[in-house]
Amino acid sequence: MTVDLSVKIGKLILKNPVMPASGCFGYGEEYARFFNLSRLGAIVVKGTTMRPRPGNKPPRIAETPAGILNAIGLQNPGAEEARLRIGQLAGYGIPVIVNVAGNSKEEYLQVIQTLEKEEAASAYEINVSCPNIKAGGLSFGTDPGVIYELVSLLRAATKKTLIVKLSPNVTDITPLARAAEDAGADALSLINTLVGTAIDIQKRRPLLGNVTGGLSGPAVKPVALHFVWQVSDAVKLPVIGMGGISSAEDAVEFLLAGASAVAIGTANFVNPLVCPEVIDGIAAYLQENNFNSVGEIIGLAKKGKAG
Amino acid sequence: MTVDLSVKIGKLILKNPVMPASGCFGYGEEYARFFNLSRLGAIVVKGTTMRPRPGNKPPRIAETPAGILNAIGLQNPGAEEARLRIGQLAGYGIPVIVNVAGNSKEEYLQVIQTLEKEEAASAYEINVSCPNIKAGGLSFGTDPGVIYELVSLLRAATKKTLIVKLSPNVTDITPLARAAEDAGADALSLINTLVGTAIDIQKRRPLLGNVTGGLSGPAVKPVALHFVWQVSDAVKLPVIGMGGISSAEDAVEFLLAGASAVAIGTANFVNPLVCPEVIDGIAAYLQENNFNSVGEIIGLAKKGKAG
Amino acid sequence: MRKQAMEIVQQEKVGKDIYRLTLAGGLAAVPGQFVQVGVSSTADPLLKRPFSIHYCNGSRLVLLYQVTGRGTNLLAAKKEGEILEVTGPLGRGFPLPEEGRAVVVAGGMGAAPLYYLLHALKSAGRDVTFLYGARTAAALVLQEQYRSLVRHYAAATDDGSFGRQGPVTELLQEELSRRPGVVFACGPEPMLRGAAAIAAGFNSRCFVSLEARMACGVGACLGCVIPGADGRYRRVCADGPVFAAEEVFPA
Amino acid sequence: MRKQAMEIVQQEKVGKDIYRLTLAGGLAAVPGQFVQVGVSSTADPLLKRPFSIHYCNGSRLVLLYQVTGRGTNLLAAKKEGEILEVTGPLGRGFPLPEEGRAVVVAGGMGAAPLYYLLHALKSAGRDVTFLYGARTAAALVLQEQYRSLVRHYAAATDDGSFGRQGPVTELLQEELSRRPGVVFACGPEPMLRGAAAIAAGFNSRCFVSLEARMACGVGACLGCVIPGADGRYRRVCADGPVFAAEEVFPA
Ligand SMILES: Cc1cc2nc3c(=O)[nH]c(=O)nc-3n(C[C@H](O)[C@H](O)[C@H](O)COP(=O)(O)OP(=O)(O)OC[C@H]3O[C@@H](n4cnc5c(N)ncnc54)[C@H](O)[C@@H]3O)c2cc1C
Ligand SMILES: Cc1cc2nc3c(=O)[nH]c(=O)nc-3n(C[C@H](O)[C@H](O)[C@H](O)COP(=O)(O)OP(=O)(O)OC[C@H]3O[C@@H](n4cnc5c(N)ncnc54)[C@H](O)[C@@H]3O)c2cc1C
Ligand SMILES: Cc1cc2nc3c(=O)[nH]c(=O)nc-3n(C[C@H](O)[C@H](O)[C@H](O)COP(=O)(O)O)c2cc1C
Ligand SMILES: Cc1cc2nc3c(=O)[nH]c(=O)nc-3n(C[C@H](O)[C@H](O)[C@H](O)COP(=O)(O)O)c2cc1C
Ligand code: FES
Ligand code: FES
Repeated sequence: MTVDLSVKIGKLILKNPVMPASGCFGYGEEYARFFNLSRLGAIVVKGTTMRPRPGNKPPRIAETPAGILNAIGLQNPGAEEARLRIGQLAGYGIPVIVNVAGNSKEEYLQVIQTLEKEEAASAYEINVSCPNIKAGGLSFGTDPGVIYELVSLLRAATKKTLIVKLSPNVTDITPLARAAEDAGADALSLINTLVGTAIDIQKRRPLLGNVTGGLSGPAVKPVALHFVWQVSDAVKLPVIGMGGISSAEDAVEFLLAGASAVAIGTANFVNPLVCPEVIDGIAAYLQENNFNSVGEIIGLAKKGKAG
Repeated sequence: MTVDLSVKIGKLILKNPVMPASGCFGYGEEYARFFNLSRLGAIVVKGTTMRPRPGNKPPRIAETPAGILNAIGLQNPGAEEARLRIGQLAGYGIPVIVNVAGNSKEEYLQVIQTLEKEEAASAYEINVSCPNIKAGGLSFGTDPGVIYELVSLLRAATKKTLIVKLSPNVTDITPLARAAEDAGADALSLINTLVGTAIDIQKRRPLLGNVTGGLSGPAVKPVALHFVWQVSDAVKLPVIGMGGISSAEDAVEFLLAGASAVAIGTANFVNPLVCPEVIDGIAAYLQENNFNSVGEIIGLAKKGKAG
Repeated sequence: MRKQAMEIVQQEKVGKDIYRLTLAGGLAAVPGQFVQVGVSSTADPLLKRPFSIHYCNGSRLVLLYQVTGRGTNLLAAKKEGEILEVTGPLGRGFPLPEEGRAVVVAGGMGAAPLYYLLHALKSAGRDVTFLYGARTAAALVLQEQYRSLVRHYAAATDDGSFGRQGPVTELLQEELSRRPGVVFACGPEPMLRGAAAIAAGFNSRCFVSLEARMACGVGACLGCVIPGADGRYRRVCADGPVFAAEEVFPA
Repeated sequence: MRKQAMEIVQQEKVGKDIYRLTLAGGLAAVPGQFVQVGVSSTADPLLKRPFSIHYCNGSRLVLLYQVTGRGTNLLAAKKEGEILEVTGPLGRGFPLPEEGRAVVVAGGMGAAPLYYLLHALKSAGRDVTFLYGARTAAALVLQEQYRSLVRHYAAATDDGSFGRQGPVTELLQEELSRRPGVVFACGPEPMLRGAAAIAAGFNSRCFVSLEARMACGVGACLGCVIPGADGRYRRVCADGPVFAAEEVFPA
């Protein structure tokens, strides 16, 4: 018996629900040396802005209990160069999702316009939530009105699948999710990193050059699961869940909580084979528990009695 | 050479900056079997409501990577009974801080009125941030206007030290901190737990009876440190920092980030002697680094260059 | 009640996924009490694990445990000479009867604390029956040790691979109909409820040892509660883990 | 480049807090490359630790490491027979010179990758000088092994407890004034900058191996960057760890 792992995210059919998380997989080439990228449900590339960005000053990484803080600051080669690199991924025959960032609505729009003609770019993930850009970025993610305007603008500019990546650093995520839905997004993804910091007690200064960074990894998994549960209740759109996934068991938790697909970030750094291992593990879980398709378990934990 | 560990929080002088976090130390009696409670800078007792509360249905605890989720739901014996238990702590000669919770402003006020005559109750920590009460509790913590009104009301009712415990589950904590300051609070404490959940993939339902719980422990430390850094910049009030402290090194991180005192919650469960160990460890750190008093390192990481 | 660093003296495999762990260091405990054991020196896994005291005296502490998850897997990988952090003894144990017969009923790993109880009952000169149930013969670990401590002994397995086929509570039913006695039981909750109902039918007192997910293990966090028969919550760690059956199971 | 589970064949203490770890399994690497080593099977500590390849061949991988924190403490506690997860080989190593003399300069633990480099230079029949510096004599570990691979050898310590008193870069200054050669250096950053400046003074090429906090180790996360001499960032893990001195140190 084989199980059907495919899921639908907007206009995309993914052959399985597993993709790398943006910023954790470069433009794919590094991990292509470990496994065949065509095994992935999709590939998600680094956050892309219109012009090249150098990123934040180092140190950019600090290890924390069961997690890491990063303050990369969206270092990327800019949309033109990104387009070339994305084109090189066409051969894998899987959807390429481009994470888009910017300091203004116009910049998001320009990035999309630049990539619109690149066939290999199958979908856009609109990053309104990177905690590492000071100007604009953060407020985009926290105001439903701004999200509505931004997504409406981008919706008018593309027929490709539009995914909005939400920030977890908010009091109530549901109005933000609904604003994206109302403006025509095809899917939501969450969570981006939690804002955090760490201090070097010998040098008596922050460990990160940027002072604050974004927390990711297993430590944030319970928070991410809660947001996925909550948002998949609040909207009809499919949700791509992420935050601390390191194993097939973790991925299944997200699917049971209502995610239609999952993304894996930090765990790639620890285990470069984590994505294919999680794909195989989800299939094994479904088989052992007599499910025929991944669709059958999406949101299933909401129907069960708690406790 | 001995170092001066004392700190001032409102009208209280604590002989050292270490206290247990509310809800993690009962009314002290359990840990009194492990060490002499008079060693503590202060003791903070369980969240107290006017009437007894049974709390949430079990299971109430789930272990997560480097953290735990709890959904106790403020089980407590009510203010009258709490008053008796607090009276029994008088003999330790240290300040007793009563964590106060409620479903309405009136309930907070009643709790304080009930405890006002109990001399052993030295201060109130107003919990406007427990993520485990459905009615009211959450919204108290997220609206600056409500915090201002609540704290003003309580300020008029007591001359004892008033500490406001803020929620980390908010988009921007600074207006909330300022509202508490403007309304006459003597100090702020943070962070309470982050909202989270966990799912049993065999039973396909949430691990907690309450579905969601509050995340605490080492996992949240980077998030807590960030809030302490941010809030101690935004207000003049002393900040009691907490979230994931398990060692003297962790406590020093909070002090360097701007906390005037620290509270230890989850770590008591792992190591019942953690509070006295942290007190000794802070003293050792100050000595090794040639500081004369704990006051000298409060906020010191902000002055150093980052990175 | 204290926190100690204890050295592993012996780590023996005594069954499929079942280990007996001997630690150096004294502990003054009554049967039915438990300890919390640190399984990692890092923050993951974070919490100590609760294990019943299988046996202890002035110089050593013995645990009997089954590997069921991450923490017990890490524990089983520890070697002689390594140091574990142990907090205890914790909780309330079995009340030793002043007089009369005792019927001790184990379901699977529920046997762990009952070994120490059988020791105590034997020292007190009580007439004891031990009824040992498990899913299958292989799970009836250390049978000879248990048998050597009691006058009457019987076993049952779900699959009939050893002793009576069927639940161990059937043996209890027969035993009590033959001769009365105070019942002490530890095992899966349905078995405990069954044992309590049978004991009630014979007007026998019955004490059961329960499990719950714990954080502090000392009574401070209110994390491990279960509803009592009166609807009010009890802390398994501090009010238990041993309860009079009527306190926790509605009649 | 792959992820392998490798068994610990030997864990030897070779100095104060310094260990030599031998793992079973082949790795085809060039000198100066590194591996990422899993130090825990749980989520804390989370990241693998980067270590240079001290030596490797078709059947084993040797690391030389110093205990400086949580991860290396856990690593030092591992025993023969235990399995470690290792990713590698990673990064760009030292370019072996087509011809001519080589001067290899080590500062403290910076000696680790240079042992494998000395092997390769010896196989290639190069004339090599090894200059070994450290704070104190005790930190000059494995001196005999290093010495046996080279024609010219000299040591320096900050405290004068062995060899010349002073920074190892003084030895480099003298060596280059005696005979020219390509410089290969690994050690603390100030020493590397010093070595680069001296080499530049003699118009010698100079290659330095750098360190940075890493997450992925493969070039994907952009976490380990350092500013290059042109002000643009380089990834230490993928563009390095070995760089031509002029690429990373402004003249
Ligand atoms: C008072 C008491 C006495 C016990 N005595 C014994 C004994 O003598 N021998 C023995 O083999 N087991 C005993 N248990 C069960 C033992 O605590 C669990 O098997 C163990 O905690 C599982 O840990 P894990 O990390 O391997 O499992 P995981 O499932 O990975 O653990 C995840 C979390 O759930 C908790 N947990 C999982 N199963 C249980 C359980 N059954 N009871 C309580 N918490 C659990 C863990 O402590 C941990 O916090 C006892 C439990 C209690 C409460
Ligand atoms: C390319 C490269 C090669 C190296 N080769 C060797 C070697 O051969 N022998 C050796 O002893 N050491 C080597 N190091 C340094 C070694 O990686 C650190 O000593 C080790 O990571 C410390 O881990 P810890 O958990 O004990 O320290 P902690 O301070 O507890 O580590 C906390 C975090 O900081 C990182 N970190 C701490 N120190 C360093 C450092 N100096 N460089 C990079 N990351 C660090 C850790 O990896 C971890 O993520 C190398 C580093 C790099 C980048
Ligand atoms: C090093 C690093 C870089 C990241 N860069 C981006 C980015 O460019 N755009 C984005 O939307 N998210 C970015 N993220 C967030 C991740 O995509 C993901 O949302 C988050 O890390 C949580 O998942 P994880 O716990 O599996 O890592 C980055 C995360 C890390 C650790
Ligand atoms: C079991 C448990 C119960 C708690 N009960 C309360 C409470 O009653 N009132 C309150 O303000 N905070 C309560 N908290 C939050 C803690 O006081 C503290 O803010 C939080 O756990 C972060 O600190 P820690 O990581 O050191 O545990 C509770 C936390 C836990 C784990
Ligand atoms: S585990 Fe904390 S009260 Fe029982
Ligand atoms: S560590 Fe990830 S790019 Fe170098």
